[in-house]
Amino acid sequence: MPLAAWLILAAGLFSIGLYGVASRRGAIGILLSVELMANAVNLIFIAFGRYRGDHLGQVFTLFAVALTVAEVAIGLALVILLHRVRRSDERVDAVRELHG
Amino acid sequence: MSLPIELALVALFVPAAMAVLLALVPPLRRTGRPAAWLSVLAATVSLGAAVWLFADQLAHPTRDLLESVAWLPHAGASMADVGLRIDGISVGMTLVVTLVAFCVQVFSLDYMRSEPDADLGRYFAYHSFFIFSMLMLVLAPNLLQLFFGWELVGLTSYLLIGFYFKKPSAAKAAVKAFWVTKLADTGLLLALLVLYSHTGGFEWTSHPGADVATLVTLLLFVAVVGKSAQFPLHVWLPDAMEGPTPVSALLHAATMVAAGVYLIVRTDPLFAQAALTREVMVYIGSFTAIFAAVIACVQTDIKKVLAYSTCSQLGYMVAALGAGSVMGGYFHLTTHAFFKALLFLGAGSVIHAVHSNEMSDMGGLWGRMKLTGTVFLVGSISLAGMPFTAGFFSKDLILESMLESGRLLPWLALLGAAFLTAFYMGRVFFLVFLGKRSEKAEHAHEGGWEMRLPLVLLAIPALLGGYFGAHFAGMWHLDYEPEWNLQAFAPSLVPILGFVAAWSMYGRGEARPAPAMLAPIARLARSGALDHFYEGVYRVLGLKLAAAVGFFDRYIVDGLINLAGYLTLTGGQRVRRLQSGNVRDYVFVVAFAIFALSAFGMLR
Amino acid sequence: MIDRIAFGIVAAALLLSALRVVTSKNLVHSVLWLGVTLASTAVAYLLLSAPFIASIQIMLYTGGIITLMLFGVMLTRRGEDLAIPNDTSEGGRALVLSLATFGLFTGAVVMTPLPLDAPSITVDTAELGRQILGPNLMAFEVLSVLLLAVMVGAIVIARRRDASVDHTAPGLRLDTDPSSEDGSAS
Amino acid sequence: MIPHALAILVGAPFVAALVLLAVPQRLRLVTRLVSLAAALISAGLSGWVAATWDIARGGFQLDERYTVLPSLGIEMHLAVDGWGAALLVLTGLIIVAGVLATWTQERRDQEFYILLLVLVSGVFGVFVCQDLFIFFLFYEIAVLPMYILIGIWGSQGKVEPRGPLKFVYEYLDVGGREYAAMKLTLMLLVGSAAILVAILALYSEAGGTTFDMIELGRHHFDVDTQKLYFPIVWLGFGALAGVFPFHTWSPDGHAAAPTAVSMLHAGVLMKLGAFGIMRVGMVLMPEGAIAWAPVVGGVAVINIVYGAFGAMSQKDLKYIVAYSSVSHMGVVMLGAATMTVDGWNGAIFQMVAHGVMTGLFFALVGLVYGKTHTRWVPKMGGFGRVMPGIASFFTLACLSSLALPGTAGFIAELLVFLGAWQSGHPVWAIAGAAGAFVTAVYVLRAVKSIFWGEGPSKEFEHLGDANRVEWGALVLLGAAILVFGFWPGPVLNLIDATTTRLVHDLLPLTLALNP
Amino acid sequence: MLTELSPLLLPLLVLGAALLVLFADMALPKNGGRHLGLFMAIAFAAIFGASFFVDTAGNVFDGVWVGGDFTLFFDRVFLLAGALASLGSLDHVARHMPGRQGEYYLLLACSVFGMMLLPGARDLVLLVVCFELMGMPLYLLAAWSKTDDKVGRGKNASEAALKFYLVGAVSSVFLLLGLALVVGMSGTTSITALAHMRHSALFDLGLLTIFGGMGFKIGVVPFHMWVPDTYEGAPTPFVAFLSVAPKAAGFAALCVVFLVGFHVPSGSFIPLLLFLAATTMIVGNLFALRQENAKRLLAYSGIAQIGYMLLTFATGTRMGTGMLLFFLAGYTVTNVGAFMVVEAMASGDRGTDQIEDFDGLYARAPGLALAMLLFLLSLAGIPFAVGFWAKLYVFMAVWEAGHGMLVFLGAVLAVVALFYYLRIARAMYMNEPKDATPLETPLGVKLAILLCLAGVLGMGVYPAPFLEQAMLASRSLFG
Repeated sequence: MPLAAWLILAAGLFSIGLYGVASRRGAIGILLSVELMANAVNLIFIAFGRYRGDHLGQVFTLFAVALTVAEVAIGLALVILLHRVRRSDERVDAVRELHG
Repeated sequence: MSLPIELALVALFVPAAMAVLLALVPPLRRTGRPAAWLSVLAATVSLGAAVWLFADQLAHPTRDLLESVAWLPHAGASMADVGLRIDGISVGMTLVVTLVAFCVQVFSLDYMRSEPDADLGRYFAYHSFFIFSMLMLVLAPNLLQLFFGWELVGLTSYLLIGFYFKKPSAAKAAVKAFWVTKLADTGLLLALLVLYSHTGGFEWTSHPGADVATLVTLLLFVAVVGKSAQFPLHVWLPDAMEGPTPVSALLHAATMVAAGVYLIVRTDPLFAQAALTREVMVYIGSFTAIFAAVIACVQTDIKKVLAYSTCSQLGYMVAALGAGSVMGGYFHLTTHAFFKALLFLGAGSVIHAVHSNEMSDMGGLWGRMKLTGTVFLVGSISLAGMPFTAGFFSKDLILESMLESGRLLPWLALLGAAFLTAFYMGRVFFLVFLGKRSEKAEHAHEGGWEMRLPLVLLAIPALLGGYFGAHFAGMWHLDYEPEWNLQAFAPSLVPILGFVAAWSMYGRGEARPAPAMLAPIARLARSGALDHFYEGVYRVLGLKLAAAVGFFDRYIVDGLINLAGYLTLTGGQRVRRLQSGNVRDYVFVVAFAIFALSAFGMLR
Repeated sequence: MIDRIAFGIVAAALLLSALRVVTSKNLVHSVLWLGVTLASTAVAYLLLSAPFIASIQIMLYTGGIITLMLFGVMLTRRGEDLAIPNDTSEGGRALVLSLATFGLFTGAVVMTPLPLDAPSITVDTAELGRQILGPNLMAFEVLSVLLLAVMVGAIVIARRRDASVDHTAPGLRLDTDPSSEDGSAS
Repeated sequence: MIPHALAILVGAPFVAALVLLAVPQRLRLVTRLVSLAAALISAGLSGWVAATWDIARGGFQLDERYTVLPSLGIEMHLAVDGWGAALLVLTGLIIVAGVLATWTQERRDQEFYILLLVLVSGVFGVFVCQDLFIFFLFYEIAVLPMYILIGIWGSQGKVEPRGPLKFVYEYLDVGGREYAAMKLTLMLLVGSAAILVAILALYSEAGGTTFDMIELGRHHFDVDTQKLYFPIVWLGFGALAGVFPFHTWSPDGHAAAPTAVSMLHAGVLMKLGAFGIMRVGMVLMPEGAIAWAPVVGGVAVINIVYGAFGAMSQKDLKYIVAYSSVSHMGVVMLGAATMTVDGWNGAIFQMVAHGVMTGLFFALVGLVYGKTHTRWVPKMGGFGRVMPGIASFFTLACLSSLALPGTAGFIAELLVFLGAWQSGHPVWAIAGAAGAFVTAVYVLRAVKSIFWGEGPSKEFEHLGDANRVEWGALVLLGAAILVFGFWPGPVLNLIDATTTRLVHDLLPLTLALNP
Repeated sequence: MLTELSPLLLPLLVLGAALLVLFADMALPKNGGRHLGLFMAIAFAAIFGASFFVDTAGNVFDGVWVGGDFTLFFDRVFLLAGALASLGSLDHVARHMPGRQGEYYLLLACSVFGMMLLPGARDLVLLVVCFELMGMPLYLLAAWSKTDDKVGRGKNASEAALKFYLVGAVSSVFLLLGLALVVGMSGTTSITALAHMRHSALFDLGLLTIFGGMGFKIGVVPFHMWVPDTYEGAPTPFVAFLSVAPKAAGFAALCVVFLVGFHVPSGSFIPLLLFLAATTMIVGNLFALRQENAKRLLAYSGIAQIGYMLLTFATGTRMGTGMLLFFLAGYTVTNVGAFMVVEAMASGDRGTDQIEDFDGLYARAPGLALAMLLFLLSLAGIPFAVGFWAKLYVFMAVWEAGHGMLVFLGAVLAVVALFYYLRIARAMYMNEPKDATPLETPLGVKLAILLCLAGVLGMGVYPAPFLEQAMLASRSLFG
């Protein structure tokens, strides 16, 4: 089973996530897609680690996971704040008072 | 520093000091008559010095002094000095200038009496300044300083013509005079440049070679044509009569306009190397002489007649110099200075009496103004060149030298001019002093002594000046001895004929139309075709072109610069739309940019 | 042979569930599909002989993320039903972007010489622990600070009750206390 | 021997500006006196420098060095050569006259004087600073306050949109005060951007060890470098010197600027540009200069004639004077382009002459505007009756501007034209002389239509002449015109001492490049 | 143990202060928040002062983190920014978020802590964690505003934070991706070791992606689009901090990764960097021309400034890096100052930060107007303000690196920039005030402005020592 296969799989995952990021209108939807991308990245880490037979991949993944969780937490906090301030749905492309 | 130098300095700087004083101390200037008297005093001192200097020069005819100090630094040395050249020529001219100036100032004391004090002060300040600038020119040791004085007299002429600056016509005349002469002076400036870049100096004694000399002298002559009112640049002189009459007498008859001639006399060494220039001078001069004389015959304004006569007489001098007779030119310059100044002052006293320039307003004044009449007659016959008057000697010499130089056509022209001169002077005299009085002339009377004294003073040299020609010649190192043979008197018949003709037409003092043969020329002259031409040039080459340039600069050159700013600003406004405010766009841009970046980075 | 089959299954599961995450019209469904993706990723980790990470993935990550997400969904939901719209737009450019990225990525993978077979040696969990507490100890500590800060901050931001201030507070000098204040600090 | 004379000379106005920051707004007289004092100190020191500058010794004198950035070879190196000395005198005259002429300035006067003084110390700095870098700094200081000075105290104008680029003129408020200020600032700064590039180039070409102009002067730059960077320096400084076609800031700027600012700007600042071209461009890059001389001279001639006609086309008094400045700066550039002793003497002397002359012009225009509140010539006429003093000084300025002998302008133009003819470009001289004639035409036209003829009309009958303080300014400048005109020696000797040496140094090059 | 941690002293002190604030916030009575802010400011200042007396050279955790002049220089910049920000925030925070003052300063301190570790990090794991530690609190602080605000500060803040966050999240995923590829290909996380890695397609892909991920933080075009919106929306004192410290940190990270790690600027994509730098300068200046909001204008001007810095970074030389550091220091004092003036303008509840609100400031608050003028001139790069030297040094470095045209571009754009800086100057000095009521400036803000002013003029009049420090720092980076 060549490493390339895993990488391409991760690439697919990443791209799907990217599609989501670019196409979702809701903040949470975008967050979900970001999660997909992060997941893909972790997969790459692990795959590389496996094929190199070293620990780096897994170590990095652990940190990556933690960072991603923290990021999601912030994201949700902001979504809630936004929802409370604007009393509207969380579609982000509606939030465009600042521009130009 | 020797005596002559000191005398010259006195003659030069006492009036200058007075001018500065009057300029810098407005209260003094505004007192009017006291200021005037101060100025006259300065003129007197200057005259005294000039006389002494002249006498001294007569005592040592061969003396040629040069005293100068460094003026314009160049590479550690001096490229041009300023100083005094004391020789026969300059001394003679100094005397003429100071004498006439003195007379005119004295005359003005009465003539300008009615002026407001402030203006009177201004007037005399100008006069003092004029003496200074004219002597700067006369005593100049090199062309640069001569140019210096040359321009300064131009300035005084401008200021004095524009003395009644509230009168639009006067203002116009002043500006016109300055423009025309300034245009011509460009020639002199260029002459300086050429001379300097070929000889490294401004000396007229240098020998730059025939071609350069021709170029230089031609350029110089352009300036002369302007200053000495030769055809075709004579147009400013008649207008210049807008100035007070004494001014016309001093600047525009006796001295300033003669500066051109003096320049040629002075720079004769250069002209001697340029045959071509002299040829040009002969024809320009003689043509001006006859042309102006013709116009003079049909003028009705007494000052205009005299103005055109001045043009014509200057033509004589230029022609003479062209023919190589420096003596003729210079001699005539001197005599002309006297009788023309006399005539103008006489005319002034008449005008003062009748408050009009129009000869139709005069007439029959003989009874009322005997003295004026007499001196005016003296001036007229001298100008006409009646035998034994000053004018006779000089004019005779000119005609003679022209004949000797074998140029028949110019000679005839000059002869014709001589006839016409006598004719129009006769005309003026008869119209003004004989015939029946106009109502304006009823109350005419002589002016005060200030006006009478100068007339007498000037009448003497105007009558007898000619007899000293030989002395002058000796002093000027020029060869001249009048021969008293019949052939010499032949030309003197011409003016007599002229007077007879004038008598036959105007003897009874009533104004008749000009003789038919002159009519077409007269009409042409009166129509002022040349003036119209110059005005056209000024309109098109001056105003129109300027307007075009102005538009081009404002809306094209500057327009392009503004366009740059415009594009930037509007661009800045337009691009703001790209910042949509939609965060999804931002995210997309970021992601896509990273893709593009990577793709670009990896492909190369 | 077996691992190929396993890879195929896992890959299929991953991609399909991921697709559903980004395409599902119901937000809750998307969240649940994400759960599926994460879970199958854990399987993938097992295939890549990283059991520890796999367990982390299942317990912490999948659990944590899904719970957080559902919280978020609930907190911001409109109406009572669970059918929360999760619509999409600009699909076109999104598709272009993702395909381009995929193409680039795959291109890079293909261009790069990569090992065909995994080495037999694998990293055991103890080694992992040593690594984390060894050279990466500092990073680990920093991470803890980060988590602390984010926790505090997120709570403060998300906290419902907010300070209301009377706008006449002159408090322009350091010694005065600021105006009335409620909502005690975390 | 005054210690730190140059430092004091440069610093005095700046210090005075700082002092003014502390003076309370309402003490108007104190403000003015402080400014005047600073101006007098600097002017006096300038006079002292010019008087004590040893012509026989020549070169750079009164060396003063203050370290700034040794690591980059930047040090404040002050010294004067003949050129500097002459221009110091000019600046001293102008600033004193400027302070006097704005004595009655009411609105926000303190800020006005502060900026004015800062500007002036910048100008002084440029003339005495021998470190290319600090030179540039001073240059900037001299240019920048202009924006606020014009923007706040300037006078408003309007240019009605016409021509092919109408829409641009509708979009921008062309002729407006802020437009003028912004345009001036931006154009000049684009210029200084070019200058900065050139300075950096010279610096690194010379080994990146020193900015000292004297050092750099010793270093011989490679000819291609010179040919590459001379035009940059020329145009960079040229923007300030009003070189065609980058002169268009000048009419608007000068028209909008308040009196003292126009005086300083047209009188001195434009000289900085020409001075920079000669000092940085021609002295440091002689071969480049010689190679480009025909272009520089040609453009200069365009400036002269074009500017003169431009002036003739104007009906706004300030625009007339402003365009005449463009024309006269052309004379300066022409002199510079001749690369001859006379030409350079003439160029520097023209800087002085034109500085005094245009300073007087703007002072007078300011007075007339202050009384009539119009700059529109057709509305004027016959003012000679109500303001004879102003009339006569205006005439004097006009005479100097048409280069009448006896005024400073004549000496300058004569020398420049002599140089032009010697340098083998008689056409330049002829065109220049023609330009002088056109000048005569439009200045006398102006005198005639402003001060002569009938009038003044009802609204202007009550107007009076200049007041006592203003007389001070007028007499100062007028006297300078006449003194320099009748007796140029003292000033010209200073200039000549430096010029001669410089030209002597570049003589071999001239021969080598065009035998 | 402690002795070998001595290089970490300064960051640890900051961390200590942060934790102290955390606990104090719990312990103190409700209204103690303001004192916490004051404490934080003093703490930052004190640590800043301490940085001149401690020796932080040496490395810890066997080379994972390296102290030295480079780290020290940046630490000082961060501490300065932190101190100024805390000082300027005192009033704003107390006014608009009384209930959450402690946390505000805590997060600020944590962010600063992360920044201070960045320049020393020589291990990718540590680097990325520090990077995120710097970044994440900022998302939260951007949203830090009470939600019921008359002029909609709350609305704007939340919007600002959201945009900031979403763009940030995506870029940080890209950053991780890049790291994954790089680490995977190279098999090491040691940055110094990376220097000698063989480049391959995936490796380069990773490297470029990392640049993209970091470019977001410093706001390089086209990763800049969040900047104006966030700056306009977020609380001004925080924006003052946001506009300088993370930028500096971002550059620190770039220097570490790309100068110590892959020798990129000597490698293939200098043209890329130059292109980005030029684009950034142009875009920043062009967009700034017609802005009406002062904060927005400053945001775009900041982007333009980043362009200059990137230009310098692209030289990759020791000199260039030194100049970059100097630029960063100068930019910090200047920009913080400018934003603080805006804060002083907008303090009070009108929240007026449009350009026309500056009308006649010279009359309402002469000192403020003068200060703003100087900051603007410094930003424009006018002599005797630090900005001039900054630009000059940049130009010198870029010239030395042989990009003359870019120097000219930069110089001309600097003039264009002057146009919009002068717009504010014109409003302040040439327009008359709408309401002539004198403006009272909060003491903290006043203090911050004064400090910035001192910095701007001090560095502007006598830049030599600062330049020396910067050069020293860059030397220590290149070793």
